[in-house]
Amino acid sequence: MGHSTIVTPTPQGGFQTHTVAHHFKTAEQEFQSAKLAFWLFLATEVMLFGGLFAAYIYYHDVYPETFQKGGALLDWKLGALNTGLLLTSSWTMAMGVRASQLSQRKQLVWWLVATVVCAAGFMVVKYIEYSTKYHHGIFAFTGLFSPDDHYAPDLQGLAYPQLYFNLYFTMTGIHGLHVLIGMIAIAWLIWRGAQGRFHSGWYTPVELVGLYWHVVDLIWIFLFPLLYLVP
Amino acid sequence: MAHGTDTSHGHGDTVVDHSHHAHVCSFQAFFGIYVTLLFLTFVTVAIAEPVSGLHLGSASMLVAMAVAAVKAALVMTVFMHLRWDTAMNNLAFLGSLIFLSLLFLFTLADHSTRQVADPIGGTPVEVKRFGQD
Amino acid sequence: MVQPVIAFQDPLGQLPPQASTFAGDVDELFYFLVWVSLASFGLILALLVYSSIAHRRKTPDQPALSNTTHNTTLEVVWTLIPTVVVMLAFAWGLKGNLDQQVAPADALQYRVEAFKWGWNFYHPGATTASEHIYVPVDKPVKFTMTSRDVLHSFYVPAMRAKRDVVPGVKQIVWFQPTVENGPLLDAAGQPQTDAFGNLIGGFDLFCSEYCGDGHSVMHRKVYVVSQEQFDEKPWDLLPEDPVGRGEFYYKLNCVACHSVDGSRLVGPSFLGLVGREGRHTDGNAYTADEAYIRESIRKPMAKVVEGYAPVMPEFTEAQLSDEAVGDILEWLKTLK
Amino acid sequence: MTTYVPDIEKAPEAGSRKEPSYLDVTKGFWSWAGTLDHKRIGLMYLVGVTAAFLCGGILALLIRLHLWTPDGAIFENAVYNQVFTLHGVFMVFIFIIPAIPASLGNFVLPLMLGAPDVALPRLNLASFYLWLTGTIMAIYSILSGAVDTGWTFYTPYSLQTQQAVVSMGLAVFTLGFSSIFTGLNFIVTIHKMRARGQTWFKLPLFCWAIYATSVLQVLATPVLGITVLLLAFEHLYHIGIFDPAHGGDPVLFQHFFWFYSHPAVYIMILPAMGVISEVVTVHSRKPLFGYKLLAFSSISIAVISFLVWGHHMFTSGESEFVMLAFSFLTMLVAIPTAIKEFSWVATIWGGSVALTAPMLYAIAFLIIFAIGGLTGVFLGTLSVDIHLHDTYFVVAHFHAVMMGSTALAFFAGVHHWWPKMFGRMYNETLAKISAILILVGFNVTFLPQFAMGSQGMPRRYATYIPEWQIYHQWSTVGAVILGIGFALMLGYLIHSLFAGRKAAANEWGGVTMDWESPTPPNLYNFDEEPVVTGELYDYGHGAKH
Repeated sequence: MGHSTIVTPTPQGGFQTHTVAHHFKTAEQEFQSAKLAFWLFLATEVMLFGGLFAAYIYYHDVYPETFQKGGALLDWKLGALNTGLLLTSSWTMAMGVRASQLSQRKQLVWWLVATVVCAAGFMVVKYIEYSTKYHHGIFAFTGLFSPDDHYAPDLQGLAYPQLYFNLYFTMTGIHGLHVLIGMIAIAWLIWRGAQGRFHSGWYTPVELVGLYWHVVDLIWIFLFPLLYLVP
Repeated sequence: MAHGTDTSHGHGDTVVDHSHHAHVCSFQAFFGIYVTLLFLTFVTVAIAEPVSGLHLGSASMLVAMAVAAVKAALVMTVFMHLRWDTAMNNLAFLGSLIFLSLLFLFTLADHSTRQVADPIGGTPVEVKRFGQD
Repeated sequence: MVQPVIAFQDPLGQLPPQASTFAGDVDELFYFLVWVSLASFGLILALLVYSSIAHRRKTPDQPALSNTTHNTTLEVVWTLIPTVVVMLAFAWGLKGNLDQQVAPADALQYRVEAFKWGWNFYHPGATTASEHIYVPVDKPVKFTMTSRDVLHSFYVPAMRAKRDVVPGVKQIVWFQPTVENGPLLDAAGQPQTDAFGNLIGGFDLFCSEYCGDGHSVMHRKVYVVSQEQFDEKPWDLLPEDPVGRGEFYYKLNCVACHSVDGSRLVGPSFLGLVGREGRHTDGNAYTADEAYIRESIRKPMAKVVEGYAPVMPEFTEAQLSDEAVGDILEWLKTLK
Repeated sequence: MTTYVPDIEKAPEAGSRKEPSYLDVTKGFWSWAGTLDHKRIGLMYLVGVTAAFLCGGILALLIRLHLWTPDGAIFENAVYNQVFTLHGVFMVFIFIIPAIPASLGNFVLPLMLGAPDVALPRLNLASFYLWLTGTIMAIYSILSGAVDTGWTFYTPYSLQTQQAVVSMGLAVFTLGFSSIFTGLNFIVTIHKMRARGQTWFKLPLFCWAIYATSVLQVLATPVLGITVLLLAFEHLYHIGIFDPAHGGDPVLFQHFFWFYSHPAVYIMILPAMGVISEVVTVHSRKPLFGYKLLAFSSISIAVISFLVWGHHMFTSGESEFVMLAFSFLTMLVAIPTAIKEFSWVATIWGGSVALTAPMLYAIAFLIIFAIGGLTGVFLGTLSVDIHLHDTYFVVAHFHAVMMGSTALAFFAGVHHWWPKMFGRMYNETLAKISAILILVGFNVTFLPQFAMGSQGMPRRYATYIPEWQIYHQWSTVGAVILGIGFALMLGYLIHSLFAGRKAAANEWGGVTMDWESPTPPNLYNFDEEPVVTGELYDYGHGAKH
């Protein structure tokens, strides 16, 4: 069973054909299987970040003052800039998927390049924020405040100020790791897309990476008000 | 069992058809959603206490989360095509949110309903302050 | 001795003695569940054994006797009966638990501090800790518990009382003892021990939340005594002489990890400790003089004896005063 | 589906196969190490989890021997703590969670669906290698200082201990993702790879059980992942989320941990229930009683299992209100569980009951599962649980459910599908002896533990008071009997691979699609693409559901 393969018709010149895996009968079955699997994977991502969000909300409840003052020390303008960057990248990604559905090779590549540029911008802003924290003596994870700490007066008398910053670094750090992984995946899409690998007959990787990228965006949509605008 | 150019129907749930009719959104639709998202981000920032000085109190968290939920819903339904996707794919993703809400519900319910312990002959100590004796 | 009121007779003798007001209710519910379980287990076992013998396959091509694939009545019945039973257990258990949770306002207040690996029990009005707990019979007693390090759990089986001791928060457990069970003292007023070296009399108190190497030796006693005996403050046993006091502090704080007979426990034995020479894990030699022993109590992680794990907790001034450490030193000198 | 009249005396004729079996189609190390075939991956898992079971079992025997005397016969306390921790980690994370889904599930599920493979064969292999990596990391943790926290890693003890908590945490993280990918793969397979005509209510119950399990694996395991990750961060950098010394709440750790680890209990037991359903129907030659109720009870157990984790924390200081809710919801799980037990007994009743080795294992399962289920009600009952919590009663209860039920169901399944896997049969007499030894050994081991527990013997004790010695000694005797039973099983199973008689094409006369494939199956399973037309579990009577 399944030794034969099905070749999708190339929509127009300059595209590569796709061979359906041996155990599937149709390209549609293959596409839908991959997509359902990926949705389930995204569900696990939601649960994984959900644990962090639960911890955040829990301690926000326990130490409201710490979280308010801690949040005030972040630069909400940079956070808003990053939100804008990620939303833009989400839009360009959606347009990229659209281009692959319509077999528009050049448009696909350009939309994806725009996405990576926005993502890189996001990482640069993140770097600026992290290094500012570092120079102000708030280091990731050590929970230490350096003696000449600029922030120390603001945090005096607060219960466990390092808890807020450790949660901030953990959440944005794991999110940033996802952004990096997404950038690598999109770079791969650009490389293969330029070769004409994706077209209306087969664009599964574009679709899946697109979904992943939107989830990265979704998580940030919640992280931004929680961390930067802590009410 | 070679099936060659088999076009047999009836594989599990799959809509068996060679050319799948994926939904393709228009440029206008995507752009409209994008602009709406940016606008909602502006709303989130504008009503936040550190920026506007508005005092919404305990409601501010709820409002911020509600706006974020609307943004998330827009991304999911349109950018992620869930609006046009199969019921199972919708369930797979939304199901995770339901189960996640259980984690939130019970841990927060535990926290907010815990008894306050009173130490011997002293003022009541809030259980909430861990390690602060 | 006051004859206790036994609310519920333990028919199989499978539970510890009933020594608190809510023990009877817990036991009655326990046995309700035992009987229900035995009945349903017996039914399942009988059906299984009967059908696998009576309906066994005798020829290879024998078809099944029956072809029934469902029976709505039967299925409804075996859904409803367990539902009723478990709901009953839930409601009964909840009612019993409310008693266990809510201490009466007039309860005697004790303070408990758990640590790796021991307990400090502070009786009402006492300033020093004691090794065992003394409670008056028929009076509610309430324990406010804290932990110095990790999770522990305060468990007195005879009282059906258990509560985790969580570092950082105060936990409450209470009970009202109904049965007198004081220490059995010999002529010299010392507690008697049985052939295994265990104290006679009193109810067992265990740590039931895993806390490391000494978890199983956090075993203490709850002595239930009459009001007259209680008024004599039997817990206030701090001896007059420094050596006696030293031994008292040892039993309170060190006994879980340090033997006095030369045997190896979690830490080195105290037998012949004063003046002992040896090596630390970093290879440096040491001589156990007075200053060294004081340092080992205050900052145990600074120097760890070769062959032992670095697990000893610090004892601060508040937990063990300088005078107490002096008493321990005096007592150590007697161990040769 | 054709009605099969089994004739186990008649072996399939030589040369009747159209294609070589999956075992013969390619040879050599790399044909296994790099295989994408679900059956070979299933067998690799089978070997792996059995080895893990062996390690965990030897540790269990050491624990029991140590407890022969009140002062502990073998180890220092510190070593004892490491031994029981490793026993727990091996048995829970490395053996029992992947045991049935990843080995039997991998082998049988696509066959039952009439599919040539699982939907995502590469992910399947990746999942196996993640499991292997996680196992190697766990072994590395043992060699680099071992762990003495118990398999639950409760904070703050796990943060203060000097030992290899970080590498063990990362091992658990990796094993978790192996489990997630297996579950994800099976959900997709059941949705997208079913044979023509196989509607949801023509799915064998094993598939339903695996489906319910997979939902739990996908949704619950990520929370464990983030929990152990945070634990590792906490251990390395003191971020304070679970450490009261830095403002954290140890009870929050317990919430997170049990949010996964209670559903994990059902990740273990649900597939076992699926195996028992199949074994019971085939060896009673009778359709399963109450098929739909059984299928729905699997799903409802899966859903409710997310709502009960707090019953592990009744003494931890969680609020009375939450305890009430968790106790109530815990009671609800008992109902579908009881339905299952009764349905299996009703299936056997009036059947044509063959007391074969798999059936004996299944009957042993039914007996011990009844014990495990009934004692679970004690622990869900609030006031009684306060007394029994963290005692040997709990130890005995979960061993009845995990070891006496899940492991026995796993072995029932292994015996049931062994002829399909290898085309050979083991010595049935020895197999029956070993089933009886295990049933007896289990009860001798754990009934005294129920007794001890109700008397108040706390768990995880390296030493104990002498009153309980006689119970501990009985328990140790039982453990030795169990050990003999398992050693015997290992012996005759390995022997059968080389010298067992050739199995019949349909050794037990099963009527689900897994028995329609050649024995052993082809590389892509079937000679002809199966099409489902008849009723499920139709043993020739025209079964109706």
